[in-house]
Amino acid sequence: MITLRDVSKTYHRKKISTEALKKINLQIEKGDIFGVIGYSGAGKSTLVRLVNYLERPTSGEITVDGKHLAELNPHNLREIKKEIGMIFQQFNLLESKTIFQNVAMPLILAKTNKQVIQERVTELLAFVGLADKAASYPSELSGGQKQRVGIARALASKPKILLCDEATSALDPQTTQSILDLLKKVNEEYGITILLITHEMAVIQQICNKVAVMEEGNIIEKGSVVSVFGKPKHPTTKGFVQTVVKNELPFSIKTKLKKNQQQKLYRLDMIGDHTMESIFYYLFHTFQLQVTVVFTNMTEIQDSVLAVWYIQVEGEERNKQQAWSFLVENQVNVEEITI
Amino acid sequence: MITLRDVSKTYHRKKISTEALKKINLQIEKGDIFGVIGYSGAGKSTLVRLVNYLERPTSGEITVDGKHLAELNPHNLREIKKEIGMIFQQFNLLESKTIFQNVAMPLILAKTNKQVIQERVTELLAFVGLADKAASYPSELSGGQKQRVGIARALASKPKILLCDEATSALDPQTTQSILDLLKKVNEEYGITILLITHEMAVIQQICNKVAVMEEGNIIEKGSVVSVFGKPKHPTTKGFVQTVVKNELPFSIKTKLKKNQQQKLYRLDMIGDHTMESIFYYLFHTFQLQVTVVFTNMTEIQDSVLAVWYIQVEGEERNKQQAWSFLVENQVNVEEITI
Amino acid sequence: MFDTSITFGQFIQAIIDTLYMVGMSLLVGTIIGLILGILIVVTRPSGVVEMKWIYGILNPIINIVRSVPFIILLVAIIPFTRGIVGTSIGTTAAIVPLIIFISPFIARLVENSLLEVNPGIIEAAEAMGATPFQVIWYFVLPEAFGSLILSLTTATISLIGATAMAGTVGGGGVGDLAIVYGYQRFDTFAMVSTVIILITFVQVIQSIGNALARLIRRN
Amino acid sequence: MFDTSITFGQFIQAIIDTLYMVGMSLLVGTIIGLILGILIVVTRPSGVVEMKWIYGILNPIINIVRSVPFIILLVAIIPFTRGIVGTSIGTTAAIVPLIIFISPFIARLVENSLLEVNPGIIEAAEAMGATPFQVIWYFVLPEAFGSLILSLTTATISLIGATAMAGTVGGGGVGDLAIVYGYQRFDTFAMVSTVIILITFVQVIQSIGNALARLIRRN
Amino acid sequence: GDKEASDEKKDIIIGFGVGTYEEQFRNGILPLLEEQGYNVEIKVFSQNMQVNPAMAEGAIEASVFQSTAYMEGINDELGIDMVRLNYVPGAPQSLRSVNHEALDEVKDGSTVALPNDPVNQERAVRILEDLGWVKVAKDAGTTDFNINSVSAGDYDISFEILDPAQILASLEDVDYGVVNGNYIANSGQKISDGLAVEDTPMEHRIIVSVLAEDQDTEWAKDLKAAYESVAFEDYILSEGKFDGFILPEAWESN
Ligand SMILES: Nc1ncnc2c1ncn2[C@@H]1O[C@H](COP(=O)(O)OP(=O)(O)OP(=O)(O)O)[C@@H](O)[C@H]1O
Ligand SMILES: Nc1ncnc2c1ncn2[C@@H]1O[C@H](COP(=O)(O)OP(=O)(O)OP(=O)(O)O)[C@@H](O)[C@H]1O
Ligand SMILES: [Mg+2]
Ligand SMILES: [Mg+2]
Repeated sequence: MITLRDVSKTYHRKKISTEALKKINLQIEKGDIFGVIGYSGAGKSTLVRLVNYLERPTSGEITVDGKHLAELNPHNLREIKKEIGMIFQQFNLLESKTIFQNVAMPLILAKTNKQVIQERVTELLAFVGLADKAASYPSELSGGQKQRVGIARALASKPKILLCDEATSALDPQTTQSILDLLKKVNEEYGITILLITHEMAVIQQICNKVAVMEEGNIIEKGSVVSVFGKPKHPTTKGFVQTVVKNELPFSIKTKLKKNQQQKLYRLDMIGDHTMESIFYYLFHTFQLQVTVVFTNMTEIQDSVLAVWYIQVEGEERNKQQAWSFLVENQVNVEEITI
Repeated sequence: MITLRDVSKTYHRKKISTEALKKINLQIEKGDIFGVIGYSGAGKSTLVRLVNYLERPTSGEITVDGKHLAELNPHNLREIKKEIGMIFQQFNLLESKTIFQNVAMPLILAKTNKQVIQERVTELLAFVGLADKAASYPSELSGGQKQRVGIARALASKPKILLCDEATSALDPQTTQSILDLLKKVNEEYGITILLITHEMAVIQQICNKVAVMEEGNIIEKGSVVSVFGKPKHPTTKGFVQTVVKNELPFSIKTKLKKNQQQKLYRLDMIGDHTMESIFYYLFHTFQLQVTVVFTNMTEIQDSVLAVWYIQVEGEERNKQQAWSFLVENQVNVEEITI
Repeated sequence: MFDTSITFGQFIQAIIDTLYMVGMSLLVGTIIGLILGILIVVTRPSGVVEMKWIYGILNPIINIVRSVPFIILLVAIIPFTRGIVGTSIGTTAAIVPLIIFISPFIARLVENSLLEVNPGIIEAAEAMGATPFQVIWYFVLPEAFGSLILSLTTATISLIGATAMAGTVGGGGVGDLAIVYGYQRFDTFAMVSTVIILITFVQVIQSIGNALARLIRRN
Repeated sequence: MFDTSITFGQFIQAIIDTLYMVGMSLLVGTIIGLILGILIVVTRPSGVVEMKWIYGILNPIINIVRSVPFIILLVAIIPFTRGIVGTSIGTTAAIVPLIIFISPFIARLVENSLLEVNPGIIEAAEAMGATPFQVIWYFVLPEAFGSLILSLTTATISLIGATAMAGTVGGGGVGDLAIVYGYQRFDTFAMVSTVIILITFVQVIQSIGNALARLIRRN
Repeated sequence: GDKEASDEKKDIIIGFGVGTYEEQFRNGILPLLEEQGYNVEIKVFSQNMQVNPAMAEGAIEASVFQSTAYMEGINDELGIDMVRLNYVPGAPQSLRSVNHEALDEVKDGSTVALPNDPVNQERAVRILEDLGWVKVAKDAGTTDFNINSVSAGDYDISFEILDPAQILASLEDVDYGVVNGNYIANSGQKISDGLAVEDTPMEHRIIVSVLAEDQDTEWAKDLKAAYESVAFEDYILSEGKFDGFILPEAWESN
């Protein structure tokens, strides 16, 4: 649906030049909910702005729906843009129009019949919880309310592609959840492709099937969400993954353990159904080990669960070895940890 | 330091009136890092805007540093405002000035010596990771970079009170972390009082000592962070707490359990050091029970750890009863769960 | 004081003439000025539809017309005026030079107002696939409306000033009465009363403009 | 074509006179216009220092001065002009009415430019405890600078138009040359050449204004 | 002015309105005065209205633009005492048309363009009065002459009141128009080609005016002498554009 080939973007002003994107390659398939995450200033917004050609790439090639954007005439470019909804990081609402009119704008541009506009906008405003604000102006809304207007506006014309630049950054978790559910719903029902920029790993965890991690204008890691979350390779990615998969020992526990460092500490990682099984039963009964759970965490990602256990074990060395082999056979990763 | 007594704020336009705040009472002590959380549109921004009198309350009384704001003349009001730094939700940067000049603004207003300005601003920009953007203009920055400029600007004049309206909403977790560390540092070193508005419970978890939860213009719950996170009373608060303390069964696990509903499910809640002990050892050995851990989570909050366990238990009924009593004696809350 | 040679009928006629000249030239001038202003904003380098040659032609033309003192303009375009309204003298004939005078002026004020519109709004419009016309019509003009109204108010008042010169070609009007009677014939009553009428005009127009603009800016 | 009665010396003198009149009256007029414009923006209802009586006085005064046709203004303020510059005729004397003409005009343009500044910026200033003067000086004026420059450009060009009337009081200048020779004596060469000089002036001023504004808006 | 000082005066400022008088002066008089050591500054006012106030405040010493009648009206109006020094070659007004060949094509409803300033307007109306086309009220003034004091004579004429400089350019749009002589001169046409030429009464002839107190100063006498000199007469007669001008009677003694 969207392909970027060797796309670079450099901003110039006087002698200062900023390389916002460096030879980016990306492939987004129809129906994907593709997440892009990265530090502030990594180039995420620049990336989406290139996809609907609000900004022209310095070099490289962008294809949307099989069409090379650079080769389109203005008219065809506009036709493509009509199929792409965009939620802006800074909202970009019309201050002079009511909330209703703001959301109706894409429909008005498409010369939709008044009746249909009325229905569609009312439905969307109800969806984003702003039915009572229809007659208000943007300056009378809270930050999060403005963002929701932006979301409703982007969805108004039932686009084929939705670009979300930090679409939920100003929203509380509950509202975020309802918006993400809505996005997931339109994705499933209408097959909308979504390119979703965010700095919140939780958002990606909840609705994306694929993810790319950006750093300083490069894509440093990409793949399916389960694989990236389960086995992050790059340190930056690990950092992001940890914000939702809290699989590191908390600071307070570490301090306590440091004081009392006799016992060895093991970390057990497992994905999916294993967590359901009573593996500890085996450790106790079959291998006669006394296990102390120091810290544990389970995180649900895309219908499977990642689990991590930090344990201390007392028992015979031979039994421990047998236990570890048993665990490894059962796809549990065992690692000795030094603090 | 800051007291709000029966403060209400109603916005009027034509026939529409919006009650943004309804008889709010709040007390913020010197040195507090006071978090305010709530849904989008709950009235959080309105609340901070009242504290530095950008907006006048419809009724009620606001005291800052012992002074009734309503009774101050414009000159004294300005003097108070100089002691209050504010980070705006919409940044409000001067488009016509460079980043350096933006951050320097409060110092220029205070007629600070040029040399001092140069040093202080350079230091702050380095702190927020924007040293290389000093000569750029706001329109050349990414969303998160703008927000960091706003943060640096608010800190420039070393205020006594800092009002942060969603100060990290556009930032990635790592940058957020570094900003929060900075806030905690100024709080500890200079005793700055911080009123922090956020919709991210994680932010409150990390640096606040007190928290208030708002809903539709009311404060529905307030208290120390540990107590509110440990025992949230109001459903809304519970919702927020759950966003960081992931103590509910994930959806995918629930579905699996539903298919196979023979066994009873128990939820064990504990705070603090208990998690360090090997309570499972007792369940296995002393009470001869076979335990399957269905889901578990531990969360660090303000130097203690909250833990929750969802377990299924096989064994003799009599042993179970004994085990439960043993657990309750040890401050572990046991509850049978139906899905 | 009340020793004047102007008749009541002359007063009424002058008011009607002024309203007619201002009304017509404002109407046409606003249309032309808006179009020109929009064109130079839109076609400028980095505008919505960058077209250097249009900008390169319009920009100096506007300057050239603005450079010519009104009285010279009046004379210079006599053949043109005659071609359009059939005569070079009288109230209707005065409207032609007034339009040519006010249009580029309005164009400059419009330019300034439109350039102040938040670029983010234009981006939003472009992202929706709006045509350049739609960008202007649905996004830029509404956002600039408050400022445009004040600009038009300013232009209207300058226009009233310019109608005073309309007497040169027999256009009549209150300003001409002020010049011909008050100024040239030292008729103090005529001078004061015509100026009061002009002040009333201006005050009313400014109040309407301010009220509209305030309504739109809602502040 | 080159059959003219204007001497080269007259041309040079006229250019000097125009530069002098425009320069001086622009300088003083900009200062007064800025102050007036700032005052009516700041003191208006819901302004930074709401003071209804100042607004209530200044707003109509600006309108009244703007209502008076320039030629009437010239005569009406003769005693005032004489009080200030010692004479009511000549180039220097022409500057006084030019200032009175252009100041309220600039005030209106300034008003419009300042009202377009994002209210969030003013809020940020107030939150820093800025005094009203600081709010204007450090926040509002810099933010409105691009627009102010274009407004001043527009005003300067209107001013050049007005200097053409300066001949009325023996002010001289290029515009007056155009009227006295071109208009009154049908001296086509004088007319064309003076208008070309005026166009050059206007084009230069507009280019400078545009370049400055573009630099400031950076777009 | 201080009489003693002005006797010695060599620097003088002379004000002109728009018209040919400044040109006459620059080419015909100025050289003569400069020979005598005078340093003369020429000040041109695009609005005749402003010349006398300038004289009143002492900004100019002499003026060449007005008629005796107008000067006397202004003396009352401004409370000053100006006098006539001498007559200058003046251009009479003429009734002209491009749409009609002759005067007798006039009929009820014919339009006639008149100058908008009071002095020229009165002179123009007098031409029509002489032709019998209109009647003028007895009490019609000079400096405040008003079109309301004109009523229908043989014909019911409708007037177009225009800026004097406009009338020549607008002849196409009216039946007839009264044009000031200087505009005819400057346009290269002949005054005598007019359908009717004003027989300018003495009170409407253009004069050099000075303040009464300056009348007997040396510079005033020299100025008057220059205007009445043979050299100036020769210059005027040699220039085709002054054809049809009414010449000063003083020249008859040259
Ligand atoms: N118009 C511009 N001129 C110059 N530099 C720019 C411009 N726009 C963006 N940049 C720079 O390009 C880099 C990438 O910016 P971008 O907005 O894509 O970041 P981002 O990943 O969206 O960050 P955030 O999460 O903070 O929104 C930043 O360093 C930014 O300063
Ligand atoms: N100027 C105004 N006029 C009318 N209503 C307003 C105005 N400002 C805010 N409101 C309303 O008051 C309520 C509270 O707004 P506020 O900005 O305080 O919310 P918030 O808690 O900060 O929300 P968010 O998290 O989305 O920023 C909202 O319903 C909003 O629409
Ligand atoms: Mg961004
Ligand atoms: Mg808010």
